[in-house]
Amino acid sequence: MIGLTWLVPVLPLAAYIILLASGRRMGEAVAAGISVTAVFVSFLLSIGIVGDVAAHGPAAPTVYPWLQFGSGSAGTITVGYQVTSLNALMLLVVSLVSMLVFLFSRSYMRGDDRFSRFYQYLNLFVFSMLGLVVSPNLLQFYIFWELVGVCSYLLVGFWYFKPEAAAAAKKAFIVTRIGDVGLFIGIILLYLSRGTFDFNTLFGAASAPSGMMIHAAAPLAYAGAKFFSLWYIPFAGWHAGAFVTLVALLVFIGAIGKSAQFPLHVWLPDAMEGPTPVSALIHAATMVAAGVYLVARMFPLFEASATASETVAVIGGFTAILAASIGLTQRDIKRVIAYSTVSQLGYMMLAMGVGAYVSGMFHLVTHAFFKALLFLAAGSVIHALDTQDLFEMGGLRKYLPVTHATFLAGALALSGIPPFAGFWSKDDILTAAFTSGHYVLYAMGLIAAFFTAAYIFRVYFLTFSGVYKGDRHPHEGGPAMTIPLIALGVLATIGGFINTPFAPILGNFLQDQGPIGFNPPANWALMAVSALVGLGGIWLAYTLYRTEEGRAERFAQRAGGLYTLSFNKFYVDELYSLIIVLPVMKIAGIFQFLDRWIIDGIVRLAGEIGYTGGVGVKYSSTGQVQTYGLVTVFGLAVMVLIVIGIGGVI
Amino acid sequence: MANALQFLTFSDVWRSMGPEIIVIGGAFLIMLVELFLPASLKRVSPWLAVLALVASATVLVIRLGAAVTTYSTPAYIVDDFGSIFKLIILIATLLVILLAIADRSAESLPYEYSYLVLFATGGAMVISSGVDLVTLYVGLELLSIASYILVALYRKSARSAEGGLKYLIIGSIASACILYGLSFLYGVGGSTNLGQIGVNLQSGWTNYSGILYLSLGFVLVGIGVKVSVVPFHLWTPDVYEGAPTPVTAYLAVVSKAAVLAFFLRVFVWIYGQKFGQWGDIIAWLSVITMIVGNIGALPQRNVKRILAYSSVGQVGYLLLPFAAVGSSTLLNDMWQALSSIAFYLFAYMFMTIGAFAVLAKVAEARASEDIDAFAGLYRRSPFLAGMMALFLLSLAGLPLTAGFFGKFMIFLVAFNAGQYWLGVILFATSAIAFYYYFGILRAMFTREPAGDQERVRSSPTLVVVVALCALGTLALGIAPSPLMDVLNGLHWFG
Amino acid sequence: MALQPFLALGAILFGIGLYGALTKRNLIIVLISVEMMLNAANINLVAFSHFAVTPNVDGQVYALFNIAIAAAEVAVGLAILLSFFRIRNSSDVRDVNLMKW
Amino acid sequence: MADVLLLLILIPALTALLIMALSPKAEGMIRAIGLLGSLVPTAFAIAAYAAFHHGATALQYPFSVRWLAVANAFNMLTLHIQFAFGVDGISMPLVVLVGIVSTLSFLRSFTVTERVKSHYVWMLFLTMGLYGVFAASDLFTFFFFLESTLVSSYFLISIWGGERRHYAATKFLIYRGVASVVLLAGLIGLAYSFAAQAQTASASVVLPNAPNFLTLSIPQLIAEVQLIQLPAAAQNVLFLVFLLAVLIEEAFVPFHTWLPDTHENSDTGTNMMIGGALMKIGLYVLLRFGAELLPLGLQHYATLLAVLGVISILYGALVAIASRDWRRLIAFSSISHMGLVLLAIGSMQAIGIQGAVFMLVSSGLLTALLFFTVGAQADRTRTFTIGDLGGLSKSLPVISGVMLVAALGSVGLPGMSGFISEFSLFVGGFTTFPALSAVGTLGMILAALYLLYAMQRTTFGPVQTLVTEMPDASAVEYVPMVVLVFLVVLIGVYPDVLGNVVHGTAQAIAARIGG
Amino acid sequence: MLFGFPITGETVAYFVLALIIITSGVFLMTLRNVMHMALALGGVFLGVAGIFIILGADFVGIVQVMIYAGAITILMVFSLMLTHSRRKTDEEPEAGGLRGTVTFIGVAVVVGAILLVVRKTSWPVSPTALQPFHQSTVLLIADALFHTYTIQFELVSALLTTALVGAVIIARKEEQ
Repeated sequence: MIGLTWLVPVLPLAAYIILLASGRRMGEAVAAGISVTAVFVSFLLSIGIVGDVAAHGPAAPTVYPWLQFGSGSAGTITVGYQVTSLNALMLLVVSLVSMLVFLFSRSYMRGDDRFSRFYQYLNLFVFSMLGLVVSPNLLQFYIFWELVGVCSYLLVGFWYFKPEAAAAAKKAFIVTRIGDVGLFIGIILLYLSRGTFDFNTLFGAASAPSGMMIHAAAPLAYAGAKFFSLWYIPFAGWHAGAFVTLVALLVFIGAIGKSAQFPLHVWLPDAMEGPTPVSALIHAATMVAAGVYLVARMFPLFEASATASETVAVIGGFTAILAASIGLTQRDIKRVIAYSTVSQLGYMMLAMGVGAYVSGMFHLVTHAFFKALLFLAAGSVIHALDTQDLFEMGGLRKYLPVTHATFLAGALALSGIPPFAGFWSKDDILTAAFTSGHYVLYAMGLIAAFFTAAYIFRVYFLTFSGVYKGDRHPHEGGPAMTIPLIALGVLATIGGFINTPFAPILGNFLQDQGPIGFNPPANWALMAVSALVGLGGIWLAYTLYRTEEGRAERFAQRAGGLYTLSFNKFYVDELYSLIIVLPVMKIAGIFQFLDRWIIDGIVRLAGEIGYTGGVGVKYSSTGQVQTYGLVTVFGLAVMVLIVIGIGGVI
Repeated sequence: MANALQFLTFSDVWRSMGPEIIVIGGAFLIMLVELFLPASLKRVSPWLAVLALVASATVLVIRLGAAVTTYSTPAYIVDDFGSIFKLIILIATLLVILLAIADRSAESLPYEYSYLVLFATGGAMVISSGVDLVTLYVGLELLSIASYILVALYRKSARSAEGGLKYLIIGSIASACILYGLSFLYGVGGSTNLGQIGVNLQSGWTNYSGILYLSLGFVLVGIGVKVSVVPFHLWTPDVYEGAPTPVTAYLAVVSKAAVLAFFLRVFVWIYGQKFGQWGDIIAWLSVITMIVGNIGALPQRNVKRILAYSSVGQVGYLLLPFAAVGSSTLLNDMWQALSSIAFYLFAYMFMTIGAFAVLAKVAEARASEDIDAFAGLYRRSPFLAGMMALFLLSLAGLPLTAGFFGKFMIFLVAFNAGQYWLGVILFATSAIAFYYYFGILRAMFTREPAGDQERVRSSPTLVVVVALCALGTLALGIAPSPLMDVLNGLHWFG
Repeated sequence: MALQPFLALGAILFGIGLYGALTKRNLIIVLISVEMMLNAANINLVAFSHFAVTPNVDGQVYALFNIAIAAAEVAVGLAILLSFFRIRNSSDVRDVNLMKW
Repeated sequence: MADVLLLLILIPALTALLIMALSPKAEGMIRAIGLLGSLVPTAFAIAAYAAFHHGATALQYPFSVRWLAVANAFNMLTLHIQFAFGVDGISMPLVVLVGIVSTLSFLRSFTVTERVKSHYVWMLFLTMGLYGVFAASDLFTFFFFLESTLVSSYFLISIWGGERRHYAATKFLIYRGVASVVLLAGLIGLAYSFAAQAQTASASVVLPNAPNFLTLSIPQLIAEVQLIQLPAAAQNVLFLVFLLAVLIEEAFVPFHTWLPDTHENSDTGTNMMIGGALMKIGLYVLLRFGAELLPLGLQHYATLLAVLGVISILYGALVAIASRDWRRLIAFSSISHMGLVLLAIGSMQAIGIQGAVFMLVSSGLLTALLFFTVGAQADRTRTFTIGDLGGLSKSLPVISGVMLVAALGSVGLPGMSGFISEFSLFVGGFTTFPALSAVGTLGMILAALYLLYAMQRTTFGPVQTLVTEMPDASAVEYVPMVVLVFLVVLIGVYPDVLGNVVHGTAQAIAARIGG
Repeated sequence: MLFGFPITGETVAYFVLALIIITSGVFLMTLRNVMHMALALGGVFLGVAGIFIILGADFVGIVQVMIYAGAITILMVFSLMLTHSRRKTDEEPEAGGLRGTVTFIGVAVVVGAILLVVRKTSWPVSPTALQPFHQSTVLLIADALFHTYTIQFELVSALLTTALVGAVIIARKEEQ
């Protein structure tokens, strides 16, 4: 099966090309059919690959030369694919969630003008995501990394005629681009110091992932370091550790952008302007998790730099609590879930930062399930009600029973209530933070967990309990929608059992080549605490939204400034537009002014001076021959003085 | 008489002055014939002039490269320097006469021009070969006086008369300056013969350097006026504008070439010994001439004035090689400078006369010399527009045209002499010149003709003139080697 | 006598002629002034012929040529002047101003 | 096959002459012949590209005839001027680029209705000039073709341009005119310095067979540069001269103001030619003459190059943000992109130089594509002003889709040619100038900012244009879009298609400048 | 001694003639009456002729008298009267004001420079200087003209013809 890995991304690509070629003529059913089938086969292959890896361990990368620019292996860039346990897991998750979302979209997007185009983009996205996962080297990884970004851009802006969607797409692209540039620089620096892009070579043999080759790499192999100049910063003279930290941080900037971590988290909530299946697939389950996957893939690098790891953990923890606190007050159902995503990604980063490699990946998997579920359920609600405002919903339990049930499962998983999937993974992370001595981070994670439960049950109560406030007749969206919901609901419920402290199946699978990172021991007390915190959150939501009308409002009033801050997302967007966007625009304006009036002005002035000189010459020709003679006489006088000067007379 | 042993035989004179004799004799002959011709037959006289020029040129070419001949004392020398200038003068005169024949506009030139031009050309040729102060001066005056008349030849035109007057006044002041300067040269050199003066001055420079420099200054200014070197150029646009267009072409090419020959002859033979001391003057004159000439053309709307300023600029280019080689001790460098000047003169002749020819036709059709008269010429006469484009591109110095190689050679001289800054100025001013040359091109090709769209019909003669000039421009641009080889093989002063 | 007084006389005459040529308004006087400049040159030539390093007659001959040429120049000048006068009815040098700029 | 380069020059020229002979009324015929006259050389160019011998370092497809000799041009040496062609790994891709861009421009020119005949004649001459510039293997031949591009583009701008076309054309003319004379001075200086050095060198035993003439032939100079080294001082001066010419020619800050004006006031076909091919000449010169013949000069001024490059990257990007006209935006975007190339050449690395060639090709294709799509939409909406556009995706899905592809390609999206170019450039840049390059990467972000902002305003959002119902791309319009997108993607997906040809030469150059 | 020169007939004659020439020249520049101008013009030309004669150039002196003082002066006077403008432009102030001053300065610099150079140059005192020609110069001149200067002589004839014919062409009235 591993030999067929290339087929996994290629199938969606083939579907993409078929859809692209056939244009709008293709019927909805056919388009969806082709796409779902392609991803389904990919999914089946992924299962086989996981089986293979579990059975025989990872395979050596298969590569082909792609671009030659120098001699030897350092001068050749290759492309290919590689399967490790991490890859295989990601393949499985991605293809599974994709398949379900594809199915869901069949109903959700029914009747859209550009139905086939939608599937086209989705296929392209899945191709890119799978390609990213199987990349054997950093450059190829980066290529697909950017491609998923573009797909995200296209899909967020799918309803391009909505100005909000267009703006959100642009914002998503540009903000992640900032992160990408960091990653880009990081990759180049890594290449320059190590002479390769291959993950295997970068970190030594795949079998010894924790032996940090980077440490041994000092002094860095800087090919062109002999040219010293004012602008040249001699990295070669740096302590290798500082260099490693720099590179790791640059790589992490990429992850921050893609995984919407603070301070680049602002794009993700806006990205909810895209169709809901997109949010479920890209902005919850897969693409945004790529940042975490990147950190996991580059884990040895981060391990090598304590500073970088700490940064990752702190950013993750801070993002988790920040996003969760914003999620508490949002009115838009998708935005709440989006902030939840940001927050959960923060957890994963926190895990990676404290060294809990397995925990992070575990949470990535469970999160993919329950977050995709929540989004799809939200999609089902939106599909039924045609509104996203929580306060226009209510009482949907009886109209949308399947959605209600699955949403509840997802909410419980998210809140970390045992035995739902989220409980196990989140607890793992909190335990890791606590055991590794990051008490502050642990506390932050705990508070975030409390908020998490509160906001998701706020959503739950406002949506499904009480009475329906609208005037439509909501109903389920048919089997294409319910089947994925049920499937994900099941996964969200039982998915956590792949890595319980009693049976760390996933942990073993991921560490089949030896231990990676830090595996927290089971801690019953902490488990209980986190479960309780989750329940506390639910209780809070219940108290505020179920017990008494208007209690929530009063509570908000009492919270005063805090509520406003949270409701306005801590004004981060406003801050950015004030300190970044506005200045850039202003500077651009100033530069344009400079360009037009100063630089071009000087040019035109020079031209004018020449022309004016010409006008001077023109009017020196007065038409009076005696004036000409007079000028001649003065010329003669000067000439005579000069020549007799030369002659030595004066 | 004791010393009257040296008798002139006609064959002596013929051997040394054959071409001149044909030209001047032809002029006399045409004058006589013209007197007796009925009005209807007067139009053959220009063709007779053409005949004389062709004959003269034939004789000249046949003798080209023969051993140097000097005549009596010697006052006259037939060397390659003179011959090459004479060749330029003859070809240019030929083209000008053809142009005059073609230019049968309302205020046409009286047929007397055919021998007047020949007289002037005779003077110009004498200048090229004269090695005696008297010869040179007489030749110069012959050229000048005939030119004054030619400029004023449109008798009904106030502009023509005014041009003649201006040219006469400023020209005679210049002549007086030259003469005054030459009188000192005679006084110190003790002879009117350049060779003798040169010999006498071997020692004279130490005693009489003040006087010699004084004469240098006066002669330089006089010549500066005649070839319109800045700041002595002010008359140029006025006179060019007032003169009949063929005469303008004549002034721009023949007159300049001849006076340049005068300049080179006198300055190489006499003042050349001390060139290192005063060469910078030429360099500076060349520089300001290039700059002012090219800048002056920028705001002009009258195409004739544009071409006048352009020709001022070209004079700067022509002076440049001479200025550049000053510091060189290699005789070869001097020859290279001379051949580059000669090459540029050839190029300049073709493109300038060609441009004036087209201008004459266009101005006649529109009764205006304004740049607007050229609007949409590509539609009214694709032939003229295309040819004019060629001449202008050549003047601007774009490759595949004679002008480019001309400038290229000059640049090589400057470069070879290490005078990079002169090369820089040459190129910088060429770039400025793009503006006005392309202004005319733009008018011809991008604008639509104003008013009537009638096609401009060119007479066969005009077509011949323009085609000859175009041919020359292109030939020198595409295959400059033959001419260059000829120039490189010359012995110049023998 | 010596050479210098004659050269000085020539210089002064040249200057007077030049001044006249550039300031007089009557075109004929302008022409006359130019003739005076030529005369100045002739004085030089003849003086040099008399006093020079090797006195010879060449200067005198040169002067004779100049006189002839000057006469021709005057003739042509007057002819053009007449033509101009006929058209413009003026012999003022400042009216020679149709063409400028 | 050997004289294929000569054919590239001759076919357009002869076609132009043929068209001149046709009646201006036979527009269909003129268009067909014109297209053919550009298509056939393109086919030849592609064939030559396919048959290009990858490993060889010598110039390929050499052709040369002696044009003339100038005796005593320097120190009694004779100057030999040749009419010579030959391509190496740097110029071969650019020759093909000229072919492709010109053919597509000719297709685009089908929409020109005014003075069709002259248009095609000038376009053909421009095509010839561009082929000649990149195929020339003699400095003089090169210069000749350079000047011919100047004249033909001048007329193309001046006749078929927009509102301020005369102003723009004159500006174009003066700037590039100055650049070309500076270049000529540099070229002559180069030949002289080599001859002088060869004379001295042959006096000792270093160079036993120094030519007894002055040569302007590039292969000869390259052969000489491997044997003798010009003194550093001479190299520095000459390099500065070249650099000045390049800065003007390639519109680097602060000599750039002519480019936006030119693009803003030219018609789309001309813009494709100028942006797609003409604007590559300057950097080609820098690679060819600066890097290849003046290695010490390049080393000496490498930092200057990098600084100038970064300035152009940032400046161009910032001004592009504030640009309100699509064509100005593309112009500034191209200034910004060319800054990258300058930075990479300054890096003196093989990968940087290879990336430079990649970027030249890539930005040629993408600029042409951008101009084409922007022009296609403007045909319909009658405006280039970004603020007046909106929601084009609705009525022009194909055109706006391709426009988006072009924009994303320019942003440097992987899978398209821009990425691999930027990547190679930056690998080179970071090797030598990490800090400067880091500053330069800001350009990547800014590029995303201005291009996506403009895209958002143009194709997304509610429909704002006055005309709402418009026909989407016609069959003729499909061809350029498909071809360009295909090539951009081809290079992006399989860069070795270009890299194979480039990398031998790039390495040879880098080896000479010590990278 | 007169200004540093021994008083001989020649010296006196020189100073008298110089006085006449310069005075006449200055008058010519300032006078307005045509007859006075003619007189001044004649003074200049005759003075110059006198100078020639002092210098031993008797033939040149005679020619000067005949051509300049005679022919040209008369021609000028006639022309002056012929073209006498009825517009009285001649009555306006002429060389006055700035223009005259500026011109004067320019000319003065030139003349001053010439005088300076002449003064500073140490001229040879040739023993034969005072009386170089023991007979009339006519023969010498004739000899030179017809042997040394034949070509120039012929050329001058062409020049005179040109001038003659040209003057006629330009100045003749339109015949139709």
